[in-house]
Amino acid sequence: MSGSRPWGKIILFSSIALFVISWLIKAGVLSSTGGVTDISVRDAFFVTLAAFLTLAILSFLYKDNPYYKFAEHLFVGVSAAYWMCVGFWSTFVGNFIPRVSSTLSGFFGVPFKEFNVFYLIPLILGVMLLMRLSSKTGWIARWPLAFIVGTTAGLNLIRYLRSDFVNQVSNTFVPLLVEWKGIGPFFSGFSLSASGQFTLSLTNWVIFVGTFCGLVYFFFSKEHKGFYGGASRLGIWVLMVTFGASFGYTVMGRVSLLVGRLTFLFQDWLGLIS
Amino acid sequence: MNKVGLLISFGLIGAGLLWFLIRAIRGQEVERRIIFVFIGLAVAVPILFNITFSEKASPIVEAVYDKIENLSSGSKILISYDYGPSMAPEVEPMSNAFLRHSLAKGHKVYIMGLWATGQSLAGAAIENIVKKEFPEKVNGVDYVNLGYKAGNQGVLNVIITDIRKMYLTDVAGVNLDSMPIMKNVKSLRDMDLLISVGGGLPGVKEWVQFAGDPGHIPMAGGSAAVSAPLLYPYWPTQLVGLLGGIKGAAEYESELVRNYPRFAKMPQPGVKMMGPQTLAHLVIMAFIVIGNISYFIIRRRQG
Amino acid sequence: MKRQIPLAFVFAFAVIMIIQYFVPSDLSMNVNEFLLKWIYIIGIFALALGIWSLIRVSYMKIRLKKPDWGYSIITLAGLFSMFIFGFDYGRHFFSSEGLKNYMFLGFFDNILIPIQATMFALLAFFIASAAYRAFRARSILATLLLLSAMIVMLRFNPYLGPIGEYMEKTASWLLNVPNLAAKRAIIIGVGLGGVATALKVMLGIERAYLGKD
Amino acid sequence: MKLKILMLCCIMFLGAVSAGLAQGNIDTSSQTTTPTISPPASPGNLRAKDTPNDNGHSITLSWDLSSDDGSGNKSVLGYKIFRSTNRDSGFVERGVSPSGSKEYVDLGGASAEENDYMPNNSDYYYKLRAITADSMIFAEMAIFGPIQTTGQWYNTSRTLILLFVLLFTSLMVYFIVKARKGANLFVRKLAGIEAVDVAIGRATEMGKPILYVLGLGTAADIATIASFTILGRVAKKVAEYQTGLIVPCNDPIVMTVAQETVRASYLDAGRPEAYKENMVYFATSMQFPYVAAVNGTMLRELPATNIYMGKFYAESLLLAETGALAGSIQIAGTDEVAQIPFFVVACDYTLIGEELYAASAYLGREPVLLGSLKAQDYAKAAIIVLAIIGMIAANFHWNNFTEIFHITN
Repeated sequence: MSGSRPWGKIILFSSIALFVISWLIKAGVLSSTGGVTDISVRDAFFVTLAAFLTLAILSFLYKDNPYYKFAEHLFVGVSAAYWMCVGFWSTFVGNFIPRVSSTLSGFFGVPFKEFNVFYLIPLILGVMLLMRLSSKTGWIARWPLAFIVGTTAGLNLIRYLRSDFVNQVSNTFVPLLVEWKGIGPFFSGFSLSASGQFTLSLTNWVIFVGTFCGLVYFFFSKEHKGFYGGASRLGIWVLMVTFGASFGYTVMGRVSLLVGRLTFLFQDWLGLIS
Repeated sequence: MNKVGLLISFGLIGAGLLWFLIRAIRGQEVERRIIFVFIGLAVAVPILFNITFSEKASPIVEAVYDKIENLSSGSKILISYDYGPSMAPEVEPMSNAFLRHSLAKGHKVYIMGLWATGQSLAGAAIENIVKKEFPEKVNGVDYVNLGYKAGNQGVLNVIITDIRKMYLTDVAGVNLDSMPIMKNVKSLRDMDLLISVGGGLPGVKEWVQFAGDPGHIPMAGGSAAVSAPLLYPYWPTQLVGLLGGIKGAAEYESELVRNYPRFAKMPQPGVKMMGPQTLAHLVIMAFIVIGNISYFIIRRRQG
Repeated sequence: MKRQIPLAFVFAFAVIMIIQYFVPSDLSMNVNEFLLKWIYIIGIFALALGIWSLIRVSYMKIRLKKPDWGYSIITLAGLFSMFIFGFDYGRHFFSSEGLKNYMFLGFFDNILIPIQATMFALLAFFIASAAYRAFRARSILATLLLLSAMIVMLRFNPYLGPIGEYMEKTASWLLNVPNLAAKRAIIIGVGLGGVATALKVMLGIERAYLGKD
Repeated sequence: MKLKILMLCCIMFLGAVSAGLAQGNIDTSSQTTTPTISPPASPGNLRAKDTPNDNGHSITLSWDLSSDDGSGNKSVLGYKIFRSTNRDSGFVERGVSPSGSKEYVDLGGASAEENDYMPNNSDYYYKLRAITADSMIFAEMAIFGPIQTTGQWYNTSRTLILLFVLLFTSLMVYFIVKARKGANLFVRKLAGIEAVDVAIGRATEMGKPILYVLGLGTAADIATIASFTILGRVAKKVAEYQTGLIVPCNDPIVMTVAQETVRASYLDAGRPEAYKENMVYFATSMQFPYVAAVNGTMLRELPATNIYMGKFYAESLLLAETGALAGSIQIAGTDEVAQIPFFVVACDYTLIGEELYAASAYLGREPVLLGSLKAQDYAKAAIIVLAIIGMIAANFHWNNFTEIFHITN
């Protein structure tokens, strides 16, 4: 908003004017289609607000500008408070209060369950965390941190081992010669169709070799030379092919999101399409 | 209108791309804002002017269409609604298209679901499509909604030998034996075609494994784009054909509109969604090509 | 004292959680449930710390009149108005309780949701500019990336005829076969690295997160 | 004449007979529209046992199929399971098992607050009913009981996991001890990590800050913990070079930990006075508002280098493209498989999956950390061997082997 002050002001005033006009027209349209005027005015305000914020974010594509900054800062403030409120009501009031105090439960209007001394521990740990605000007592905050990190490290250790390790390893247990009943039957049933024995076997081979080379690529303590070098190079090739394919595949989903946003602008706000 | 819009937007976008291609050959890079404008246009113009592409059905989609088309009128087709609301935008166009096609061709349609959420979606389809567009069709004679039964593929295990072991009534509680449509229908084996529309578990794969394959019943499917690649290997031996994602739906809708004048005005959500998708993909690919051209030209100049 | 006790905590609770996995009894189930609930409750206090940090950074910006300080007022305004709506407990401003407050929901539906959806939709533009910038045949790796992306994207070209069908098959093969292999290799690696890191944390070898002194 | 009378008699007789038959026909057809199902044979040999490997509150029932289930007159639709705490009365329906099934797990609630609370160590009685299409026609099996539920102290179905935990831990401890003794361990180069030092130098020359993004993970995510270690190294270098550092956080606990980490690094570098609390700040804990804030920061502060390490979701490309727009050098690392392609495309260097974990060890060059890398490599080699054995087993249908790795519970 520095260099071209007059232009900036003109744009600002015209966008405020446009906002008001849009609000009024929208309110008129909504109430004419049979709504209570009060609610129409409110709904029209919110639709217009949503539309202008959408445009403000899209303006980021041109360059960083005051409208984007406005939307961004508003977004940050509102979202931080949103999480705090949700966390307070659902976790603190919903889970914690009914276990520690009947008076507070009454105050917040949640049914008191029964006093449970174990629920005082997170309270203490939480207060310890708040000690961080003072530089003298800050080190106490490490206790709750250590509790969280320790608990979840144990949890994650098992989770990684089970779902990423054992399950994936057992998934590699596929026959390299599908439905093997000897050489004769294998070749007599030879076909190149997608569900044929030969194609399925070939697929399993490709998956095995791909996984093998990929794992070799992740060897850290071996120099990638000779056999390791070849295998790890093949491994990174497979990775790259995969990344390209995933990238290309995701385009569809992202375009759908934009379609949804533009449909909101054209349909819900401007009413250009039905 | 559609043709003119298509021509103008194609002309504009094409001319723009050509201009940047020429610039690329001169060794100039494209600024990213230009790319943004093109993507914006490629998505916005088809939405605003309702530009659609006539999708040419790929063989795997065409196979499903031909199967329903070539069955003699009065054949029995079962459509299973194996999806919920979150997946509906992608696969509902498919089940709707199957439903319309089967009824228009005069087949008897049996509707069921392996997903609890499928039952209400199927109910909505009957209200909005069957009752409005096919008022002459009679419930219990031309179509029946069997509804949802819990048990996933276990349900298939049972109804492949006897439907009445799972379903004694339809979804409204009417005894199946009182319905003309259920006469001479004992099990899934009496169906002429099974269609599962879904994308999760259970879905098309379970239908193939537990019904189509063991019962030697022709089986077709519609699936969300995410899981479609996993189903391709079943075609053409275990699946008659498959609709994958919104693109498959669009191809089927196009085929239907082309051959049935009565559907000229039917909503085509699949085709509609494909307009922005096709243009955006073309624009991105064009820019990749342009980028590579300018890259090689700059490199040759430098080196 | 300042480091030993936290490290002992980490080890003890990690071991408890691991043992808990192998013990199916009621006691073990309760331990699991309690510990995880505690983390959520501590999370609320942490969120308060976060909000405090946000307020302080914004306030410092305003007080020191740093560039763009005016926008920090908007952050604080959004924050406090959402707080007032969200903590309104049926006795102050509006008739319904906190999370069902009309303005709270209105802000959520008409500020958070549209901005969120639009930020997400920006990806449609960025995916295009990233493709233009990065998909160049600079090296073998870049070429592989480029080719496989192009093959998959060609699905959406209605004018390819028979080539399109071939491309479609290649694309689905790419997404099925090499994709599965590469993902499996990455996931096994991540699984091992994760287990190793968790062990290092447990044993106190990796402790950057505890700070010093 | 006689013949005529005979014929008349014959016709009358036939008419009577056919009328009679017709009468009979009507009767039988009315019977087929409302078929009466004959009661099925009762299922046999009801057994019950405490469900293994759980905390109790559950009984597993098994039985032999009714002879009318799938064979005989095929009238059985399924089996209803009833439970009571009393042998003679108070049986409550617990569930239905479809025809052809021989087992049912009766799962009760574990605490008194749940509806179907099933306390441990008390007596239960069961009975089983084979049901048909007609709810009035069924066959019941004798009552079984009493049986008690108990919680176990070890889940035998998880032994394989326990084995792996012990094996991997000892492997790691072994290599760490070996590394401590001074064995020289080779570690291959990681381009992304080599780039970090160069990037910090470049930032110093340009007089611009470094942006470090820890991602959306919580302090509990392993990727975030690895990222803390890398942040520690980066912060130390930054402190030595006297470059600026910006660390916007998404999670308040991550923020707290990151503040500790960065402060410690400044202390290590001998410049505690240069540490400012505001270097590490909380943006907001929602995904896209956070991205909006970080994107804004990138375009306003124009950092020389952006480092993204940790857990990332859809925002990966939003961040990386904006960073590219700002002209920053970008180094990324994540274990989130779906996001790696976007970082690979949009960043200058990307640590793929496990490389992120290796980076923290590599940066430190401490023998203990390198020892763990060695252990990981051995584990990977073991996996390859296991996979080969598994595939051979699958080929020749050695199901005993493949079943070991099939953990269901």
